[in-house]
Amino acid sequence: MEVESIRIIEDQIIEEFAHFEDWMDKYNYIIEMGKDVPKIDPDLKTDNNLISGCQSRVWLHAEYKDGIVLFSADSEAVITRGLASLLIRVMNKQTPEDILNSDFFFVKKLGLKEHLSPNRSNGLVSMIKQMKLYALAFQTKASR
Amino acid sequence: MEVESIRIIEDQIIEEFAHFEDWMDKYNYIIEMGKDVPKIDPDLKTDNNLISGCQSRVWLHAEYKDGIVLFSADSEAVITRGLASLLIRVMNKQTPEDILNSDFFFVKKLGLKEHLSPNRSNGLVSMIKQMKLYALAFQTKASR
Amino acid sequence: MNPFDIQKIRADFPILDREVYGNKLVYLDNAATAQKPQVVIDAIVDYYTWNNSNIHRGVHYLSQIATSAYEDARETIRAYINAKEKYEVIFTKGTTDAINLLAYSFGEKYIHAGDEIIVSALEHHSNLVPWQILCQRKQAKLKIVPVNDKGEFIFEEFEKLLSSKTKLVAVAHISNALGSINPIKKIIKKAHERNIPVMIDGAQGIVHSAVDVQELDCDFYAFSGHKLYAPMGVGVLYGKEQYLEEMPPYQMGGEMVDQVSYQHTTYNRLPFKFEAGTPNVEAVLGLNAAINYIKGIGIEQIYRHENELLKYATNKLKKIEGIRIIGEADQKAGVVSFLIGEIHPYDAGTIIDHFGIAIRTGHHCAQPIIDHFKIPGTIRASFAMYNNFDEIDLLINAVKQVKKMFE
Amino acid sequence: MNPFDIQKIRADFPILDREVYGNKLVYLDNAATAQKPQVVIDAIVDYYTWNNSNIHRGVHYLSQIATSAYEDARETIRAYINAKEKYEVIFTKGTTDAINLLAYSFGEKYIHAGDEIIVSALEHHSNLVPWQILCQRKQAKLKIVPVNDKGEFIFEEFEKLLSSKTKLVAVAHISNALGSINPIKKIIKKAHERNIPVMIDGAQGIVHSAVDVQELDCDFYAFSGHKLYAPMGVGVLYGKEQYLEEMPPYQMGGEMVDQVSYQHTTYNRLPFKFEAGTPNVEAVLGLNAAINYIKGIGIEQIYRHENELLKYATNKLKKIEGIRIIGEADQKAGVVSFLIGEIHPYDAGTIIDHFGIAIRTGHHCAQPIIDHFKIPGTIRASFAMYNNFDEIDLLINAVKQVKKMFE
Ligand SMILES: Cc1ncc(COP(=O)(O)O)c(C=O)c1O
Ligand SMILES: Cc1ncc(COP(=O)(O)O)c(C=O)c1O
Repeated sequence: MEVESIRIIEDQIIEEFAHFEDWMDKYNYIIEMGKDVPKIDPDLKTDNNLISGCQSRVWLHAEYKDGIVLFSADSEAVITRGLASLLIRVMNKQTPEDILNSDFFFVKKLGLKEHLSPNRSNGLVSMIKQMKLYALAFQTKASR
Repeated sequence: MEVESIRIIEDQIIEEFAHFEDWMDKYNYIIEMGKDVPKIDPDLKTDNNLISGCQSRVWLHAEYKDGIVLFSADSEAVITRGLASLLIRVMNKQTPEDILNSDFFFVKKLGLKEHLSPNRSNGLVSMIKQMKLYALAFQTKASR
Repeated sequence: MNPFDIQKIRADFPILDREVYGNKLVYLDNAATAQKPQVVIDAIVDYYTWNNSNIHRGVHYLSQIATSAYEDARETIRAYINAKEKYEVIFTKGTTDAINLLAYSFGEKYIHAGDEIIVSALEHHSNLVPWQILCQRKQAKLKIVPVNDKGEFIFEEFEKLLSSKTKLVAVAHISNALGSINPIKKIIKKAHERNIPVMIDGAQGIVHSAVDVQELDCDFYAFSGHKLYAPMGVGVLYGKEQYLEEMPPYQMGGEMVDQVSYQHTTYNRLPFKFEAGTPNVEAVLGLNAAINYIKGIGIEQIYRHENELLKYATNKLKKIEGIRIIGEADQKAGVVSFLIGEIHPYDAGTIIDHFGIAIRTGHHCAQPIIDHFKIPGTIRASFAMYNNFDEIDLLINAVKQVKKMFE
Repeated sequence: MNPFDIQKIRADFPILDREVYGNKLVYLDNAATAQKPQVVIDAIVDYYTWNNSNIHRGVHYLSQIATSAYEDARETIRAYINAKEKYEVIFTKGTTDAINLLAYSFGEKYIHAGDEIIVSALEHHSNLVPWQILCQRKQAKLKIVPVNDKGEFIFEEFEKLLSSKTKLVAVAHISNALGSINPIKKIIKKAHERNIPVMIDGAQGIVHSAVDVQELDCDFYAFSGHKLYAPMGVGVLYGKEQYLEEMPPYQMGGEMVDQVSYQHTTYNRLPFKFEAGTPNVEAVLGLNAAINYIKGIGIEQIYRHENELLKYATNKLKKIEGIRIIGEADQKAGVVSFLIGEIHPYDAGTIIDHFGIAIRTGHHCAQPIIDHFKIPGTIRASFAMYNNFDEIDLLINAVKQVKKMFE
């Protein structure tokens, strides 16, 4: 199966969010999405996979296989899990290069500004950063 | 010679100052007064007699003799010397009791507010305090 | 005394007219920082528009005006907390700065290897970590007074910890995480029986109660301006003269030195010994305005009002199924911490925020007490003089929405 | 670049309309603290009227707005001094606080018995006493680079003092007492040849010149907001990441910790590791506004204007018989210190004040350099962007009056 390009999935999500009339619908959807996150193997809920600086504990794991990156995640907080799920829906099974080249532009389009502040309680910015770090690590490894 | 009471000398000084038309005349007079200060014996210009917290060094000495206090002073700054001279004119040869009971009310009447702030560059407040401390010390000594 | 006129008070705080996400702001994060009445904002504007200057050693007019105003503010604070001497009031940048000053300076003078310092299990990190580090540095030991499941300081355990090794007791007046009021008067009395000095972290205490340091007989009392309706960047360390005199200075430079040469430096007298560098005159004048404002209303009246809000909120919350109040001390002020069923506080906070309601979630910089309850944090609503019952109804409504969304 | 419009600039500073003793204020005490433009006052008012909140861990809207604004201000400052990383910009309460932080934290990590620290004979007490005390504490030695009779740092003497024992060089960028500009670029280069880090006290330097910390390659640079047209209560310590990472924290509590338990506390990452307690968001936003204001005018233009004022004032003063300029360095900025014959500076200052002119007299917290010249202090006029030539004429006139009164 061909993986859809990052941009196509991003556009899908933006489209989905465009239908919501108010913030509550939006959050209900994010909460719903939380159920679909590729759950991290409990053994991988280690401090190493913990994303620091969030109010709820968030674990993000990545594996590199056949040139693509596989993400899984979990969080104590449902909203954070939902956001992780959105990110993974876009970035899962992409190449390190594509992940690194992405500006995660859909995130800005969803009207979730409150999650994009430098406020360190927010998992979203940290998760994006961590995804890029994984991608960078895999890219470096692959090129050696 | 009978010493005039503190209040009488205070009133004299207030009267003198009432004649000045502007601040410059007032200061010229203070500068003039600086020449009349009972000069402290150079041997008494010790750190002990130094009043701390002034921008110019000020020495104030006191002696207790026959029930009255004799003050002498000097300062590097002419204005401070003039102010010392005013204080001494009032407090010299008074009893410790009278000095302690005085509220130095003339000082407030001279329109020298700038010298009465808690600003520690000002010698005036510190000199008044030191005069009272001397008076207190002599009173305590005498009553023992 | 004037009647407590909540409408008038609210009108004094311009930010309360603000909207957040299309709703009128409901500000219930007062334990983190309080909003400022117009008189405090005006004091700042006036200062910079008319009287700004560096203070103390200047002989010029502005410098004298600013110095007088600054020292008058010190007197306002002295009178407000009833310190004996004006120079027992040291200006710092906040409670954290005050406690760090104390930990360093008191520590240098009085703490030696083998000594013990007692804190409670309720402390804010700012009244815990400085003592941890001091104990490490001096090879002393930190002792913790435990709390019971209501979040109350266990006095009997405190008594057991006191010994001839104890050199200081450092406890919060009121816990910022749970709202528990500690029995500080009893604590001070008990410690003083053994001549042990006591420092009170009054960051929350000064906001919700009248403080008379002579009546309490505490040896140190620290608080922040910004939680007391004053500007950020100023705090107070009150200390008894006998200790302040003996303690070495903390920061060096500027006003705190008297004579300086390369060989030898002598320090200025109190309070200047502890006020190095250009002081924050602006914030000190703002604190002066804030205290005068509070005096105009009456701290007892403020406390009574906040207490009614607290009871009202607690009762309403308890009626919601699954709500767990964290911290149910008999003596409580200003703060209600809670959890909604199994919902993570961060989830709840995110949703409540969207109703325009500012509450705080997390460990409130008091991680150990949160760990004690084995929870990931709490949702905390904290009250100020300007909050009203309608605002609590809005909070209750938002909490119910949260339940709907996550359960 | 816009032309330098002094009329427009003056109109931006409301205090300049003030009267003192019936005369229009002439404010020439800028090295002590600068006046504030309306945009800075407005930034404070806006903050407290609309956006006031405690920052960082809060999830609510106001907290996020305030956090963003605070972190944006850090970026403004990073860009202004061209630091490599944003987290190399640490907010303190002022220069004194910054240098004390450094003396403690750098001292703990890098200074040991027998080591040497070099300062100059021109230092402000805030860049002298902290190092004295550190040297006492660690049994290290403080070495002083002498100045010549023009008040210039003697580079050859500096070179002689450098040795394998030298662990830090700490010098002022510009002397507040004399105005001498130190050759910091050369100093840094020389010290780096031996891998010795250099900290610059930029309290005056940042006001009168463009500062590019990467180009200078200094390891630390400290300055205060209040001298840079910003509110009181904020300063900056810039430090290279490699040092800041290794240095232990200075103050404990609040934001600077990551995980806290009774057994063990771990620290937050940079810059938060060094920012304990509730930060002064207000003053940081004010500093942001001040820097944007300066950028709008251009620091080079400001420097050129101030330099013209300095030359004009110096020439006019020199024409008065008996005037002695203290400090005649070839490279000078912002400050002219002088004496009028044998007249005590305090006498002169008292009279000059009555003309509504704010100048400073005394040792300017730089006693050693004053002692070097064997004088009781100086009269100091210091310039800011808003001063004009008329004001200097008024000063000259007042100086002549002083001569008349005392000679
Ligand atoms: C009980 C208590 N102690 C100390 C502090 C620290 O105060 P600041 O951050 O103003 O230094 C706080 C504020 O959060 C507090 O609530
Ligand atoms: C060169 C120099 N260093 C340090 C300081 C101390 O600055 P602050 O008082 O703002 O901490 C000053 C200010 O007087 C200064 O001019």
